[in-house]
Amino acid sequence: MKKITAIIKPHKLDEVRSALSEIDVKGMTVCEVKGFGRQKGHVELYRGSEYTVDFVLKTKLEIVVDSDRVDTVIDTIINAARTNKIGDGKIFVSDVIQTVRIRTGEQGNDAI
Amino acid sequence: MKKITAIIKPHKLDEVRSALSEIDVKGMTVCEVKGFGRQKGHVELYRGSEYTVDFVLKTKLEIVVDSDRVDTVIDTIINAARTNKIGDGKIFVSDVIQTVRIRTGEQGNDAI
Amino acid sequence: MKKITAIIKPHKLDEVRSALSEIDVKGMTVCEVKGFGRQKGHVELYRGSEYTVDFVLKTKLEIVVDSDRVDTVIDTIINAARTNKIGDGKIFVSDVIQTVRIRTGEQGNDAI
Amino acid sequence: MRALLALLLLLPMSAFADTIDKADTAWILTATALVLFMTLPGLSFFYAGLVRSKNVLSVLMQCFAIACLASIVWLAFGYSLAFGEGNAFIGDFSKAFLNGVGKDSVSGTLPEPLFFIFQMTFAIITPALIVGGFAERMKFSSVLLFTTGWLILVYLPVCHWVWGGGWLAEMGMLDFAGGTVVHITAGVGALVAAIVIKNRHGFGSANLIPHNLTMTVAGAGMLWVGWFGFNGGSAVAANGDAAMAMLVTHISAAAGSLTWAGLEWKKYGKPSVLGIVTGMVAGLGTITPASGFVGPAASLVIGISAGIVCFYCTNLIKQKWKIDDSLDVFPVHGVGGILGTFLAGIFCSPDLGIFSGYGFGGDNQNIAQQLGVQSIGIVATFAYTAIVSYFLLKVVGLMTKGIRVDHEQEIQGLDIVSHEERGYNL
Amino acid sequence: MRALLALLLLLPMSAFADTIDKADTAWILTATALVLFMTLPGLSFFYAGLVRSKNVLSVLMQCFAIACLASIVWLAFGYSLAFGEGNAFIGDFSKAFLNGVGKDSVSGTLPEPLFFIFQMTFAIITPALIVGGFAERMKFSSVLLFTTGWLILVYLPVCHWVWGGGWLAEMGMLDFAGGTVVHITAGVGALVAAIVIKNRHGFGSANLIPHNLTMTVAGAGMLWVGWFGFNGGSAVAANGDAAMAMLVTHISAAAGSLTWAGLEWKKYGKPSVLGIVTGMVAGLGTITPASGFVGPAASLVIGISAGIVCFYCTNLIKQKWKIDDSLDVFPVHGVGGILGTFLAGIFCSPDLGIFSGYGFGGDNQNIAQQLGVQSIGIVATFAYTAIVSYFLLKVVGLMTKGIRVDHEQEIQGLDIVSHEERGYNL
Amino acid sequence: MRALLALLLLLPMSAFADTIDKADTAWILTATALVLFMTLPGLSFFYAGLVRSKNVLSVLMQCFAIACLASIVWLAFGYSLAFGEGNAFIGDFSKAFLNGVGKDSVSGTLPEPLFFIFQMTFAIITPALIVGGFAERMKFSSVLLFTTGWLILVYLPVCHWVWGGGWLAEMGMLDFAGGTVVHITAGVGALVAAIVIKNRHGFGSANLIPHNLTMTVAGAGMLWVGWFGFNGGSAVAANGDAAMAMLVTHISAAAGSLTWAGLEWKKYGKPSVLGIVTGMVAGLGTITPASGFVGPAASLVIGISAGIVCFYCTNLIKQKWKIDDSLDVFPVHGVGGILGTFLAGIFCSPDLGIFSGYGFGGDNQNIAQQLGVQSIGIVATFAYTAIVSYFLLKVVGLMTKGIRVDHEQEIQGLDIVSHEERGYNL
Ligand SMILES: Nc1ncnc2c1ncn2[C@@H]1O[C@H](COP(=O)(O)OP(=O)(O)O)[C@@H](O)[C@H]1O
Ligand SMILES: Nc1ncnc2c1ncn2[C@@H]1O[C@H](COP(=O)(O)OP(=O)(O)O)[C@@H](O)[C@H]1O
Ligand SMILES: Nc1ncnc2c1ncn2[C@@H]1O[C@H](COP(=O)(O)OP(=O)(O)O)[C@@H](O)[C@H]1O
Repeated sequence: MKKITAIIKPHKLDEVRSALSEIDVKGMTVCEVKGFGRQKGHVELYRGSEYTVDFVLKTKLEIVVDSDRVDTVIDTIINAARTNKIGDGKIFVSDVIQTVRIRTGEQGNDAI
Repeated sequence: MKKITAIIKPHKLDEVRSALSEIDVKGMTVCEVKGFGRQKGHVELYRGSEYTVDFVLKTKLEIVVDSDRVDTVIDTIINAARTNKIGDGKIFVSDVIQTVRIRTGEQGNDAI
Repeated sequence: MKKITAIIKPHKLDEVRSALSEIDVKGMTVCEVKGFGRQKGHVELYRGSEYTVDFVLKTKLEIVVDSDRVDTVIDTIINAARTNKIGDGKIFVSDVIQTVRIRTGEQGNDAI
Repeated sequence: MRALLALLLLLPMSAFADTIDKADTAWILTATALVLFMTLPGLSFFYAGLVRSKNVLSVLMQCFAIACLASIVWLAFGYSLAFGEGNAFIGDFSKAFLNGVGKDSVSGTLPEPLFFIFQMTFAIITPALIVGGFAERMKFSSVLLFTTGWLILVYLPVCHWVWGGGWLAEMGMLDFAGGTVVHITAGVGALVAAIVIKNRHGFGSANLIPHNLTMTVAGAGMLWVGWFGFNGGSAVAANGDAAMAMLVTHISAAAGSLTWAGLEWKKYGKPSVLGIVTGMVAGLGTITPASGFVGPAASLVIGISAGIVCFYCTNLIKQKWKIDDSLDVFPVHGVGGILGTFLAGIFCSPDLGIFSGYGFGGDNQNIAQQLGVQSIGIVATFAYTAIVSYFLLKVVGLMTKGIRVDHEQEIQGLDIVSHEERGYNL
Repeated sequence: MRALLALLLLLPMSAFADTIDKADTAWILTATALVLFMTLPGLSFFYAGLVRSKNVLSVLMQCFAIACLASIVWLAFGYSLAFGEGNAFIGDFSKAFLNGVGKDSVSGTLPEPLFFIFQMTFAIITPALIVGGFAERMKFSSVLLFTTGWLILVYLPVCHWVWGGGWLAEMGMLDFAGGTVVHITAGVGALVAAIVIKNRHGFGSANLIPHNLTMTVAGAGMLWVGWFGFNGGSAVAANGDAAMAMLVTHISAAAGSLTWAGLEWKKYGKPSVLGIVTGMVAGLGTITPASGFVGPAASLVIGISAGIVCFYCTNLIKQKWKIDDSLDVFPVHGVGGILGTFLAGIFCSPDLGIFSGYGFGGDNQNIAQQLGVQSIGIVATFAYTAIVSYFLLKVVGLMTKGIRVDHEQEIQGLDIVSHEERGYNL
Repeated sequence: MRALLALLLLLPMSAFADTIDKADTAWILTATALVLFMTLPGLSFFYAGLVRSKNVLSVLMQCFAIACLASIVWLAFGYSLAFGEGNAFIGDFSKAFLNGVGKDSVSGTLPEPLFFIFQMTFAIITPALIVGGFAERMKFSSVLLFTTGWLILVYLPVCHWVWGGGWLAEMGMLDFAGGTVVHITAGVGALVAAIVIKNRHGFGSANLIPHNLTMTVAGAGMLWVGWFGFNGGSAVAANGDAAMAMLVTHISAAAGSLTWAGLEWKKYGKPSVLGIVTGMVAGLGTITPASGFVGPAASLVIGISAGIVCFYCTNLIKQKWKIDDSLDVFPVHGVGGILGTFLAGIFCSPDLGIFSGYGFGGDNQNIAQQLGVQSIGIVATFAYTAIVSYFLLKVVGLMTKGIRVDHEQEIQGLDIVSHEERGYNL
């Protein structure tokens, strides 16, 4: 099994989720994060004092899938999340050794 | 060392944390997340307009432990977090190559 | 490629980010988390009722870097985040199999 | 001796004949504060809670800036055009910059400066109400130009028609506290603006849900309390008229709230807090034109009708017609204003038993005549407002190169795009 | 000549003999707005900040819906049962639906519609106060049935006993603005409800901490300001009585606040903002029955006593007795009301030097007699409220198949479960 | 006969000669509620939104506790020292604990207890304003000692000088509602406190940005509404003076708001909501001393000047001088108070055509003389406040072992450190 972590623009979440549902991805976990990268933050002004907000709001998706499906999932995310503007985000893939479903105790691919 | 990631129901956090303390787990990191899975979200109605909230509030625990203890920790989490209802969540296990304690610079199992 | 996960004290974020920028780390993702560890939470009192807040606010950084740079990055984080008080946090390192830039489809080290 | 007695009996009267009544003054000073409170923070909070958090400040900013602009316009010439002599359609510039009006000027039983600011608070809230129609997508410069122009071209004339001795006043039209002058104009203005600017990106698909309903409920409470000054103050006296206006206002609000919540409960299975406060606004808007003319039993009927009619209209416009009058200004205020102006023509009748009111307007003798006048007022105001608002939006569009922010900006949110600030950094 | 002069001297009086005093009217119009403001948004915000965020809307909704229902009941027959002639225990239906009451009806020096709505705001806040006892776990339908029934079966009679010319009034019981009528009834009602519905899941173990203290502080400020209308308005006149009532109200609030915060500082090492505002409510609730009868120095004593007594009672009930009167309605309002009703019987005495007040009630001649009457009032109200509340809760339980949501629903939170909405989507 | 008639004509006057005017009473009862509302929750919310979320409760707590303490001090001897006979510099203890003042005591046309609480609300808000200077870093015990001492040593004397018949009053200094007494004293107090306590950790480098601007806007709206009571109430009557004071107050607020937002738009490219509400406070603070003396056209000029001058002063102090007067109390209130006190000396002149006001103070005959007096008042108040505040801070520092929390605590935030509570648990 592999974990696919995708950092995307927040307003793309709904599209990505639908796209993944269509290719039958059954589960994912989402977290609001702040990103730092090529896309620059902005300067806010409060009563004339400048404050640089370095971070940009992003959404992080974590999806654990069967190793076979990694490429399909990545492609799907890219298609749904791409706007061709800087800050579209990244996808990281890493290994998952074991998965357990708490409710049933099922393990491995059955638990995803 | 292994990282155990558990997605649980938010109101189970206190029980899980106590249970883990009892088996002498010394540290963990917790994050509020939104989950998508078999447990369905709900429909909210604002002035007659329906909005589907696909995501369910979940809590994510990350616990890095010595590889020996993985099974004990998983069992403990399952016991404390299970309600036997859909949405009880998942546990994922992955490898951790290195751990460092910032304060002291200690490394490996000593740093956990 | 490796993923460096650092749990630090929230008010150290700006210093760590600057320090990393100086050693030319181009990107990172930040998340607000609650930590449980040797640093104890505190007791809050509301109308005489005691409530123990076990968790301490922490900030989690995730940085994916070329494997060569792991040590430099770790050292930099330690230097910037250390206050020598309990609760300074931890650094975990794990493997990343693949990285993709959503905007361009670039892969591997080019995508970081 | 008889003469002396007569003289003496007149004393207390004559002594105050061309001077002010201090008790009326005390109440209207208060009512003025209450009506300002309806806009700041009342309405602005009611609205701001309903948008997404990336636009929360833009709504607060728009309401605030409109309040300021309207005040200056009111001083410069607004008051004079609305309440100055003039003709049947518009006042004149005789009182521009309060020319000739001092501390000792009297208007009715009030110091004229007080009448000026009391009326000013109405000129503030009316354009602010429109913000709900185009929320989350209009350029700030366009907002300022449109609402200021609208105040001048729509509000001032209609106010003159109805309250400034204009042609509707002469026909004996009844609009106690602004069902037509305030709510129909604002509702229609918002509807036209929503149609011209088009729907928000994601309307009908994405979750455009309120970001902070507690804020909306806070605003609702402030609106209810402030409305006591709005309707009760419109009696322009501290007496039984004011008290009865407040009473019927309150009953209509309560009835509208419960009706809306009840309909939700029946139709969707659960009553909601957004529903109950929307019913409240419907009840309040609908009783407004009638508040000085009807009795308690009638106010119960008016409140319930408000709940039902506005409830179904909200569904009609959003779900059926797919018009993104984003915060439902037209179905609540516009429809409420129309309904209330109409019902005022019925329940003002002194011949309805327990539902009786306090008499017809002008020379009208019966419900039919009064309803005729009310209908003319409604239709004329609706048509005039719609046409002027439409052309004004087009002109403002030319002046500001389009009234709408671009797609990227809409996604980023107006707080950063228009004001370089964020609402929350919790 | 002498006769004429006499006649003339009487003129200003007689001219207003059976008519209203416009200045009193101006003030009570305002006071009515202030007391409504105490409930919406005041109290509802004070309470809503104290629950967990998953229940924030449910508290706001309950307060709002109760306000609406109470208003309709008040119109239908509530006012008539409380203030109609009737007998020593309850009024009658002579003024149901304000039958026979018009703009020109007079009550004291006020238009009767004004007296009606002023008193209505008290009938609104009293059942709303009880929400704090059963917060976070009662079914919405049960809430509506219980509070409406309670208003009718508890509030209306007790109000009649004390203010409507009932048996306690005849004994000369002193309750200026509702220590007994409002605070004891609400406090006892909440306590009984808390016992009947049982503790919240997790009470004593989980962290049931306030989700937004800024909201609570906002509500507290609104309550303080609104209380000026509550107590100051209860003078039913714009004069020195009203001013002095406001003054002692304010001093007691300040003293209660500082006392509570001081006790916390001593006992726990730190004063808290929740503590200081709770002390404020204690100080305000306690001075309420006494506010028109005591002087400034006495109000300082009353405020300090309120801080101390309510502070220890809160601990007693929550920590010792383990009763989950969730927002501490009984220890703050109930105990404050009892204490204040009692102290009013002492500090009304004109013979206490600098601590003197403005005289005994009815035919009472000394502190002992007055305290006797006050105690009868307290005990009778306590017992009556407790018994009726208990049976009412049982009946409502039968009607709604249990008054409590099930375990799963309690965990999910009432906002989604009862209203399908969430408070915050930041 | 003639004599009789004369006598009778005097009747209404003489009948009320040493009694109260109930209409004035009605209005000042209201105004008192409005001014309290300015502090709680108004100002406390305005300020609390501007700090970081870890300090939100500390600001609310400080404002609240100061309000309580000031009330008790006012009762104990504050009122007496400010308004008691005494000498040119300070009153006396003749009315300590309201000795000899009862319900029937009269002050002007008001019950004296009313004058007492109306003035008390000013004694509450003034020290609360200073909180903005040392926000986010002062120990709570130091805050209490400093502000209480400051109230006694600074506010009471200056209040006596200007309003209590002291030396500035005798010179005919004009300060209608507290430009000098309230705003200069508070502004200078805050500036000195900011300098003594030194800048917040991270000032100039870290992002010390407002954590909740919606809260600040709520507070701003409440301040605007409450200011109607502040300035309108300072007429101490329900008449044209009060109305005109409210009118000019409103216009200045609107003009200040638009000016500030306009300057931001020009200078930084975007107008901000924090900017517009800051301009509002500047406009309100600046018109305050002038509000009873100037006309509408002048108020427009005053509001615009306020926007410009305070805007540039804010930049000067924060960016250039690097003084962390954290919530900009001095540049907004202090500078506004100075500017307004000065401009009052010009625009009170009855000889300025459309910009005319209502006459000079005392024996002053022309603008030059009046400006002389105003300048003396400004300079004396500035110097006196600065010196006393400085030494007071030093003494308090000794008493509380330093007025500042330590570095670790500052990072953790005052909510936990001083009050063991958190604002939000969403
Ligand atoms: N090396 C990295 N490690 C972790 N997260 C990263 C890294 N680089 C970028 N990110 C995340 O990806 C987001 C987008 O990256 P950015 O460089 O702004 O744009 P793009 O992906 O289009 O080049 C960042 O905001 C950050 O959250
Ligand atoms: N493939 C997955 N990858 C990541 N997270 C998942 C995955 N599947 C489920 N989850 C997380 O687990 C939670 C519970 O899963 P769900 O399918 O609803 O119930 P159950 O675990 O009882 O079958 C989800 O809300 C989601 O946060
Ligand atoms: N085993 C662990 N797994 C995951 N996170 C941990 C673990 N141990 C500690 N942490 C995180 O590191 C933070 C700091 O750890 P703590 O034990 O308090 O101090 P220190 O790192 O100085 O020994 C904790 O608050 C928690 O977020």
